[in-house]
Amino acid sequence: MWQWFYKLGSPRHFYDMTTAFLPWLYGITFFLLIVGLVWGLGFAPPDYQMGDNYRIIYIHVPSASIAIGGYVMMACMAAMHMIWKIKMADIVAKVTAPVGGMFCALCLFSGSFWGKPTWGTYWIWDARITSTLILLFIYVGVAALRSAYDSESSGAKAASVLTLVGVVNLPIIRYSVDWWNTLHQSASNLSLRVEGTNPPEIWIPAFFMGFALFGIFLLAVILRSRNEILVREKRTQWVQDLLDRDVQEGLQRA
Amino acid sequence: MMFAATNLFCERDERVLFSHLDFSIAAGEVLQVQGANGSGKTTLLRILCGLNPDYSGEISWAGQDVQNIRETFNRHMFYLGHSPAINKTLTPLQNLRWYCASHGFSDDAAIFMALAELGLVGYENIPCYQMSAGQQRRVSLARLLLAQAQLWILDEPFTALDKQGVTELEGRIAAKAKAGGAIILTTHHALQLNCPVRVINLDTLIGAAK
Amino acid sequence: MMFAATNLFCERDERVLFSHLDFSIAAGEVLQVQGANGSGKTTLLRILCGLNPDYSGEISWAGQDVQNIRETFNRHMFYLGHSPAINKTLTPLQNLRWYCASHGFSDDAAIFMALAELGLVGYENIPCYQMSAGQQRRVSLARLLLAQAQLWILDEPFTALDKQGVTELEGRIAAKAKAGGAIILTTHHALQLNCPVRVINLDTLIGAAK
Amino acid sequence: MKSQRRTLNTTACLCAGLQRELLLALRSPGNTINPLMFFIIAVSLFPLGGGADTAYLSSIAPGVIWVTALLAVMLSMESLFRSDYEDGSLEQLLLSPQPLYFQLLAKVFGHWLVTGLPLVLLTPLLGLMLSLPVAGYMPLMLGLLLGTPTLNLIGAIGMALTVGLSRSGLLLAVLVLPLSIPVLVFGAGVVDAALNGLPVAGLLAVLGAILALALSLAPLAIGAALRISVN
Amino acid sequence: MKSQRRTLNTTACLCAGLQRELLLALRSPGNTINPLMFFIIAVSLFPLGGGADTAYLSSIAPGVIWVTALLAVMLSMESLFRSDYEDGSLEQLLLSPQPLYFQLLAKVFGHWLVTGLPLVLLTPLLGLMLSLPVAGYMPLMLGLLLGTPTLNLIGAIGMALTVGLSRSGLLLAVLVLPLSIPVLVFGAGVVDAALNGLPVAGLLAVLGAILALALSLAPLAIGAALRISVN
Ligand code: HEM
Ligand SMILES: Nc1ncnc2c1ncn2[C@@H]1O[C@H](COP(=O)(O)OP(=O)(O)OP(=O)(O)O)[C@@H](O)[C@H]1O
Ligand SMILES: Nc1ncnc2c1ncn2[C@@H]1O[C@H](COP(=O)(O)OP(=O)(O)OP(=O)(O)O)[C@@H](O)[C@H]1O
Ligand SMILES: [Mg+2]
Ligand SMILES: [Mg+2]
Repeated sequence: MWQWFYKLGSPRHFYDMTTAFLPWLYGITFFLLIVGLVWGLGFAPPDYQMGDNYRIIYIHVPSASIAIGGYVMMACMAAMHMIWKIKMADIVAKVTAPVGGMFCALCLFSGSFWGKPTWGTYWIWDARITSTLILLFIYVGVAALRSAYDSESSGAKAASVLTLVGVVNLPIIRYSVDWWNTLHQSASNLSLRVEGTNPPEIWIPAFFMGFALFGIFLLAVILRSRNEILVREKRTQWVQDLLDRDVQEGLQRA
Repeated sequence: MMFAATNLFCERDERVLFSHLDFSIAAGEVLQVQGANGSGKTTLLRILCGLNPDYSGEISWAGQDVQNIRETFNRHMFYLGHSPAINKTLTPLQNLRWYCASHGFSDDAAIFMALAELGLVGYENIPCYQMSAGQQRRVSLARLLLAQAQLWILDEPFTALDKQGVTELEGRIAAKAKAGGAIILTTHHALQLNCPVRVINLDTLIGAAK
Repeated sequence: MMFAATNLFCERDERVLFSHLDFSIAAGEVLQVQGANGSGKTTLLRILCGLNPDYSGEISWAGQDVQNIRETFNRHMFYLGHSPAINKTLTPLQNLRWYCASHGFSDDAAIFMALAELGLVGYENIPCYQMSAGQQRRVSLARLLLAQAQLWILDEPFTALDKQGVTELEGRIAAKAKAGGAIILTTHHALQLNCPVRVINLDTLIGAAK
Repeated sequence: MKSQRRTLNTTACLCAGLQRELLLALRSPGNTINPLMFFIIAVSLFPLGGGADTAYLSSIAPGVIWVTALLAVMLSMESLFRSDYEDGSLEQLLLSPQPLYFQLLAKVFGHWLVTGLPLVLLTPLLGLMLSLPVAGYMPLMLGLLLGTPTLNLIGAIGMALTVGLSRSGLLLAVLVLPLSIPVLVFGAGVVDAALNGLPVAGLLAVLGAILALALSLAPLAIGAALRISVN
Repeated sequence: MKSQRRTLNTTACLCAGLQRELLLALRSPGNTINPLMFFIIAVSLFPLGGGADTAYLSSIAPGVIWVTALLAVMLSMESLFRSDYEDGSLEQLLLSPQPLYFQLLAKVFGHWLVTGLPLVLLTPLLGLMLSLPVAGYMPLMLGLLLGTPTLNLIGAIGMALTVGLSRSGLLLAVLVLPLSIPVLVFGAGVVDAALNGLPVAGLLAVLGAILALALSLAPLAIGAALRISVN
């Protein structure tokens, strides 16, 4: 177990392991996505209150969870980078910032496009919505801070510090609905938590879509990490060998 | 042997500044780091004093890795960089008082004496921005007399000083070495110390590394 | 006679820096302003080039008071101060392009040649803060080669340069003088020009004034 | 490579100055985005602090947007002369043979292009967030379009006066903020007038006149202030 | 004169650091007075911009005062490490043998004393301008008293992260404002609760808890950030 973690911490082993793992991830994600989309959009019945609008939930809720979960992951990576100076952790943290930010933006967009038919407005200063916006700002801030430094290592450390400081926002998003009188959620009686009130035809495809989006998130993070590994380790022997091999294969195919 | 660096390596922007750099300096020694502009002298000195963590290799003080004994090491080390570390809106007296306090002591009499020795009598209470480049440098150098550090790390300490100032500082460095201190310094001017000076030349080192 | 100062007087904070200062400098001459730290060299040079208006006396260029011909004078004068006038986030190329444009011309080839002559080949397009103190100074000095000024006013131009840099700059100054330029400079290092140097010592002047 | 010196006319020189400002902004792309981010975030604070009631928000919208715009502009001014002063470029600017008036104008205009203009273009989004009534958008943007360059010029005077020494920093507050109040009052007034169905042309004309005044006089003041500061 | 070296304990060293902050504020009053002026002027702009109707003003008062206080604090942070970074004092601070944690705490506390505290003391005046109901004064001031030090600490983290960046400009705002929103929400909440006759002790306790958290963790983050910045 520890051995495995240790290996994952080395860029080279991470690269090798994900090479084996990637095709599976592609396959599963694709499968879930197709099933979720076809079922959710084609077969699930319209909601008695919101008609077909509710289908946005298939994007909205997973992207919200991923935006938050992605931040948690980024923060863990930042902590690992700060404490144990694990290079791989920093690589993952670096590539997570823009990906997580994208999902956060996706949540905001899907939410506000949902808000128009349900609440009658695109934007409302509701606690959860606001704190999601703040999360987006923090994602942007972390990425911007890193890129503002020229030295890779300084940027990495600075971004780690900011990521850890930004963790305080997470409980706010989670509990904001309790602290604040809020429009979000209360306007809709459709909630995943109370599965009993909704027919399984609605929430099962939601699970499929949830895992599919999570798969996409993982794919994005892993692919970008691999890219980053190659850039950072470009002068090591194994990357050179890898590139040589790719070139050879390309030549043979041509 | 009090201060040693083993197998130091540093690169900046994919250019190796130095590698396999080993040296040690003991009480009473003066070590001059030489090299052309951009050869990495400042970078080396900042690594040694702990301001730059982007290196590999080991730096030890009294046999212990400096990273583990940061505060002790800071107590025994004095660093003078390219920038004077003098707040220009404050007076020399105020600047030096803060310096002393941040090293855990207070001694106004010593501050006045140090300023006097550097030829700044009458300037104790005027804000530093009203001083010439050389005078500001002298305020910065006054800390040398206040610090009770064993190891001095000086990056181009002679900048902006007039001839007399240079001679006096050279005297101070030699005296420090004789009194059992250790000094690592860089300078582009021809040092004239009446004590032995060891030299590390980063240019030739790079040649070897490349 | 091209540039002259008559009966210059300046005091700062009730302390007279110089008074009754007269000198003139003609094509082909080098004038070194000497003095201890704080004697007023920088102040004098800034007065001469027009950055400091707190003086009395007269400064004339080609027989005319400089205050009346500011723009013409600026066109013929080059000033290098304590600070490098180099924006650290820009690259040397961008810095020098702006300098050229603000002097009414554009000439990329000359900029590349100037940078090459100062040993900065390969550094044309990296931001200046990534350079060492001496390299930044060299970017600043590259303007000397671009400016087509007759009068150079240089305040401690040798700061931060390594030995080779100092020798080269001395050569450039001597060449300028031989080519009919006029140079006023200050430095604390022992000048070695192979052309005659006139000296004004502000310390002895002050002695006289006091 | 042979040196080929090409003489530039004044316009070309000004363009070079402008180009330098834009380059400086480009060198750290955050600098163009950050004032906007600040603008957005600061505006978003008001609903958080005061309550999210739509009627309340649309009542404070014009004032809030104008105040934050002023603040964003003033904060962005901080960088206008600071680095030039510290590295000595300012001295070289003052010693350059090109007319200082136009060089300073180019500098401030370049600064406005990268900070002020995007801010104006971003305003509709913030109007949306603060539930600004539809009738308010055009007047708000026109007002900001005429007002932000003035704020830039006024801020530049303040910066020029204070860049030399922190001891004179008092001037920035005493001089700049009161000077920019007329712009703010007229700017917010334009939106209020529009929301109440009153004509806005007159108020906009006043903003334009203030801008014209600032354009013609501020560079002189900035130049004089800079000469004092570098001394 | 004979040298009499007196060893200082940690507290005395911290006092010296505090004293230096106060001295700096005294030497360059602009740094401390600008934020206050901004506070006053921005707040007094709302009657100008939105209309002087008392009911309207008192309804926006808590939010406006808190938001402008937050912005003023952030504005004041700009000067916290800037000059120390530029003249190299920051390097000396990091190399000093005294515990960095406490030195930074002293520095931020000193900064709060000269910028945050006057701001709190100034608040009643602004409450008066905005016709804040009498019941709101105490909760507003108590909230600010507990909230501004937190804002200072958060701002110091942002400043420490960006001080080494050339022309960092407003990156600070982007980093720091999102983090300070909880303080704002609770702070404005305290006043709202008081005006509605609800108990405020719980909300104040939350502000106090946030402050305690910031006091214990922020100096660590600031120190780590500064070490990155001087490199
Ligand atoms: C821009 C607007 C919106 C934003 C930023 C937003 C954000 C969020 C966030 C952060 C979550 C929490 C996910 C989690 O805790 O794991 C969430 C969940 C949810 N949102 Fe939204 N939302 C928005 C608009 C809407 C709208 C208009 C509706 C429906 C009318 C809606 C319905 C839901 C539902 C049903 C959940 C799942 C709740 C749960 O599982 O507890 N949201 N949204
Ligand atoms: N901004 C200022 N305000 C008031 N007095 C000043 C100011 N700058 C310098 N002085 C005073 O003017 C005198 C001359 O300063 P100046 O900078 O001209 O000296 P310098 O000869 O160039 O010295 P150095 O060799 O140290 O560069 C000094 O005594 C200094 O105290
Ligand atoms: N902040 C930085 N980022 C990236 N590279 C840098 C940075 N600072 C310096 N360098 C590079 O590191 C090299 C060494 O710089 P350093 O300042 O150590 O030189 P130095 O020997 O002190 O030169 P000098 O005699 O000019 O002071 C230079 O080639 C420079 O280009
Ligand atoms: Mg150096
Ligand atoms: Mg001088």
